[in-house]
Amino acid sequence: MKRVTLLVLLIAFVCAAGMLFASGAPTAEKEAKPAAVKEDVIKIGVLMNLTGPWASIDGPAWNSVQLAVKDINDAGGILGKKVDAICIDTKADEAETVSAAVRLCETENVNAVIGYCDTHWVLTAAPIVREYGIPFITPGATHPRIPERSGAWLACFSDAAQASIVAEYAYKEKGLRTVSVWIDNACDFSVACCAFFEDAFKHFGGKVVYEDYFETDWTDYSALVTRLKSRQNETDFVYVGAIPGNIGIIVKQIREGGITMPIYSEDGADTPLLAEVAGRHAEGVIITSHMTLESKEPNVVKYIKGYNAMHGKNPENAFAALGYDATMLVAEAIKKIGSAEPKKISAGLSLIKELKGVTGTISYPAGMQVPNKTVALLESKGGKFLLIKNAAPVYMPPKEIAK
Amino acid sequence: MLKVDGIDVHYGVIPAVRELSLSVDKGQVATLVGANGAGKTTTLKAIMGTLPAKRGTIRYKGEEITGVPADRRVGMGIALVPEGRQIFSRLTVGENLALGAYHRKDKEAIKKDREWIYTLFPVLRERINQLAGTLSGGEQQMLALGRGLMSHPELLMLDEPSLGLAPIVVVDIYEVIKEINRSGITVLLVEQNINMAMKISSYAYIMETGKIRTEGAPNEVMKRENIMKAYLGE
Amino acid sequence: MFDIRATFSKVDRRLMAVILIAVLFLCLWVASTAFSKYIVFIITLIGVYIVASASLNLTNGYTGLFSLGHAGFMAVGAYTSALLTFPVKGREIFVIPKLPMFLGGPEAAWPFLPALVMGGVFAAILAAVVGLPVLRLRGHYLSVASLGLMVLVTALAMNLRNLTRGSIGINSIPTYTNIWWAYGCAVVTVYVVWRVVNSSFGRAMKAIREDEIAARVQGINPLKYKLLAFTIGAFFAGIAGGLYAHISGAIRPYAFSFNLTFQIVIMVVLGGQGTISGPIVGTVLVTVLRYVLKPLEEALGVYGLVELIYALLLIITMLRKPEGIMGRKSGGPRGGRWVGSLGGKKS
Amino acid sequence: MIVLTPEYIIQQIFNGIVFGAMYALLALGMTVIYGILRLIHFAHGALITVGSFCFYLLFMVLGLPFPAAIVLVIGLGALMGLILDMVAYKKAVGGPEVSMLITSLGFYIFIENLMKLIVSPQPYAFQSPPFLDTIYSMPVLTFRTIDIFIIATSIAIMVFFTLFVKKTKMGVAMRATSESGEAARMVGINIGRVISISFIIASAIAAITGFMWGAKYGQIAYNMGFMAGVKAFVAIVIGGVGSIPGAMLGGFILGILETFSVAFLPPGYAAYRDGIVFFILILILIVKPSGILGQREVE
Repeated sequence: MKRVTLLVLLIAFVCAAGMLFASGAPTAEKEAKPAAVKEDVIKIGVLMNLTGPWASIDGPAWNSVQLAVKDINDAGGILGKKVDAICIDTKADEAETVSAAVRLCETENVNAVIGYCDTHWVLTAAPIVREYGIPFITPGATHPRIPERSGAWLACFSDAAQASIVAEYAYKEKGLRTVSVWIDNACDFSVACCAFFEDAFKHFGGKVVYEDYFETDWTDYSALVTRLKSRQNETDFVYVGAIPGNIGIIVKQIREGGITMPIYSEDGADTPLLAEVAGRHAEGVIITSHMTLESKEPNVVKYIKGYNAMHGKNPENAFAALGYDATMLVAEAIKKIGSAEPKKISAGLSLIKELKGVTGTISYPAGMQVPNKTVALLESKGGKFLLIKNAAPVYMPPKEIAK
Repeated sequence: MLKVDGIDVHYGVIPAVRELSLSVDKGQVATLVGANGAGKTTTLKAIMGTLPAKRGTIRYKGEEITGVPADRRVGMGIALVPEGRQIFSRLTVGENLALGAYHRKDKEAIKKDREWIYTLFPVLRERINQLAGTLSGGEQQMLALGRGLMSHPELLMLDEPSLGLAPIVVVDIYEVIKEINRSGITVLLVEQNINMAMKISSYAYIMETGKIRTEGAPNEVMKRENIMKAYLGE
Repeated sequence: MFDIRATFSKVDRRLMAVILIAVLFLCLWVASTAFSKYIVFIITLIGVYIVASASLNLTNGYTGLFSLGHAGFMAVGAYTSALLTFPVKGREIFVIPKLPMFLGGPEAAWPFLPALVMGGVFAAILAAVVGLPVLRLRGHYLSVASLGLMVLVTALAMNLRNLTRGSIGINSIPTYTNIWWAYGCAVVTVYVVWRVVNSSFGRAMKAIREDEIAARVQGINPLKYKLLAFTIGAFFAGIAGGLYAHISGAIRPYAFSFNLTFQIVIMVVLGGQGTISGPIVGTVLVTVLRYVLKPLEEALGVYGLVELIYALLLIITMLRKPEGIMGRKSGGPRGGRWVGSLGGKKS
Repeated sequence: MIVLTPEYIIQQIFNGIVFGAMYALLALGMTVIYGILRLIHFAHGALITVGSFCFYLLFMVLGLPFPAAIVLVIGLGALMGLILDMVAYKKAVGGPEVSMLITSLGFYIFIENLMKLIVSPQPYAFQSPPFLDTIYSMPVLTFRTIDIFIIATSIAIMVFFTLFVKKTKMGVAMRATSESGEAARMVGINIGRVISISFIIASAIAAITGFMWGAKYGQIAYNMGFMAGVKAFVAIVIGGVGSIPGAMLGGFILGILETFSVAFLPPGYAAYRDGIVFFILILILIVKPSGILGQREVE
């Protein structure tokens, strides 16, 4: 009767697990704090894919949330209350995402949720959080249609803005007329950003020669490089919709394939990996981003120092800084409205004007959940990203372009 | 030379041999006969060590070898020519023979054995570079025998060497078995072809459903068997 | 000792099954009222995965086809049902195509059940069409071909952007799947699998698994039975996909890729292939384990700990009990640990 | 629109061969293990991750000279193989094939997540020694020394390995064991040793492939081995499970197919690459149900 024994053991295991849940997990943490004290804590729930393909983006954002929480608490908390953050790793899985969102709202009693640097996951989690009237702020998901689809707030500018800036710069200031676009087909952000870029570039008068596609997990781009080389006579420059995980490899392979045309990219390319992986080949790559780590602004310097002290390394990419600002947005909203009541935080967010964040000055125009922010145009030089200029877009591609 | 005492052997989860005892004397040709599924092959595998004996002991030249792994038993002088030959069909004839002497280091003696095998089976010399899988059934049996002999055994176990072969080839193979025995190698033979086997052996065991039913000199066993058949109508 | 199985066989098995189901639903009712939404969600999710693993068991466990393409069929079911049920007023914002006339016209959105069934039917049609050439393959060759089918489905989902919105996936799918839908489907799936394997049809399938040539000699047409098993399995995979789409509310092409396929295969093999209870036990274990360990992971700040422990337990279980937790050692040399593949396997 | 100039075609063929060479090396190790254990060794992919990070540590962090680092990487890879063999597979051998497959999947998940905890999920920049990083730009072909290194090394490994299994006693024993483990034991082959040696060789090859991967692409990450493992599995099946030349051929076919499905179709189809590749693979299997060089399986 081995099978029956096993079955009994199994049922016992499941029951035990159920009890553990029912008593409210994580038990240890909760029981340590009496209920009365809990009221004095502002709890921020964080949803990130710390495991899986997005780990290299979401991890730094979570690191920065931790730093922001520490900085806020060191400064005495918000409205006299301490801030606490709990992060659930959703492992790039939809079911995990939904269950984690439910858990944050149901059993963790969070006041606000910060989550994800990629659109799909925001759109998965945010509608659930919205049902509880809890605000959802995404540090780095740049799709402009996120608010209408899920009610989430963006801490970053939208893809439409950054694509317009880079298109204008290439066409007007560099005199580039024809472009080939490399789209990461497996990455929704890249697809959207490239669509905005093409629209903006055409708006300014440029011409898209051809589109080529790759997927995030590729490592060999030689076939695409060879194709680009065979058409370099008709192409002035290439726009690559890459994320931190592959921008370095792509730039390296383009240059090693003997192609010298300018390479442009977006905020996904804002990572030290570009210079580290591509080395000398990274020289002159132009990208748009949220900030530059070379900035001498005191708050940026302080942020980098703090990050280094806490995690033993410099911020990995732009999404790290956005994680910090997203947390600061929550804090500011609570301060503005004078309450940590979840439903009121949303109202507080809409009051935010001219908040000086690490990634620039943030204000939400009336009725908008995408902030007005300047876009930083950067150039990779000597292993660093140097600021060309901060600019606001003159032309905004219609957000309907992106699916 | 070989003494098996009360072994139980399982094949997968099925018990195939129960409390089996037998012994083979030096220089003998002993035969183990029985119907399909009686457990003959399992017995040989247990002696070889490719199947473990769950109970009982196996002694070889006075030494207990029950727990010794198969590959070390080869070095002690036990060889098995398995049922269905099991030559390495994707290897050449030469490689098959060389593998027979896998554990041996004495180059000169290996060469001598190889020459001896070529005189026993001249056809193998002709086919030395051919893939073993392309040989005819009879040639494959010769190769299997040759591979077994290459390990320089003192006890050679043959599992149904006549299986699936033309009668004329069977006669040849049996001539060789006799020849091998004459050169001083003890032989334990498993056969369904009782008549052939009884002719060359000096002792016989009859197996039935995992047990020894009867044993003795071949003539007597045959006689008893005939009586039993008459009685039981088998 | 009290022998449960002996008692089982005395009582009418059908009655027993009815009682079991009644008890199950009673437990579910208690759970759905007593526990928080979070736990209810996990219980529901387990039900969805049971539909997937029980149906995979039909092909992998009972018919001996080691298919790795299950996630592909789930994708078909998920996309079909999601597109059919998507509310009309949301289609504008989410850029989801309106339904063509023969599916009800632009002003229509399907109710859940017909959409779910439609997803299953589409998956089954795909399985039948692809199965005809592919099921002639055996062993690993079939595994790779079915894996290829899954990659093809993913590639299509990624690129037919006007239909599927590509890599961004479809979000805000109405979350119809609740505990009753999930376990209703699970009970139907397990019942169908049970009926199939205990019919003459199932005996033919098992004969093919044990020895295809011998089965053919007995007049069984292996392709026919393989195709039927594959198609039924795919149908329920489509249902599982539909349930998944409507519980998570969001799908994307990569959700139905290597991870999901391997996860479901692991559930089936861990529980024990070719048994009714195996996939259920495997599914419950794997899912519960993940969620039980999560708070530990967060408390220690070691993200990835769940996977480490999970992998470790998986390895240990497979080494100790290679036939799976509920699996029975098969007789004969092939299932035996000692001889097994190192033994007389000829290839 | 595609411009089919001779240079374009030559360059694309070259791209495919370099890419395929690495798949071929991985598939080689995997097929050896499969032949002997009937085990689809998914964790093989994890060994290229381990190999590349070992080289990173030895060469870039500790600053060892290149030859020493390479030798150590090969040694560590071999050691990893031995450890895997000892802790796990010795016990798994002989179980049903699926449970061995799940075991190896379990090992993959374990190693990947352990790597993630050790090195963090961030990708690492991988600097190859300068002499492997020189670009040669010719009218017909643009390549780097690493490309030549990859082709030369993989051909050398394949030749050596073929000679090893053909000419040495251990190699012949390996082939014999892969045909029938039981018969191999009957002729006195110590199967445990054969298995260990296959693991050592296969893992050493995987480790050096990890170095090549890093040197060619310049970036390594904790999860780089998964797709490589899956692709190696696909390659050995296409070539014919258990066949050593088949695995190498399968690897090259896969690499070339991946390149060609991008190169010789209009740009928009690049997004379908994996779909196209697998579609062609299914077609190959339908025409040759036992892989290109595989024997028909007899049940």
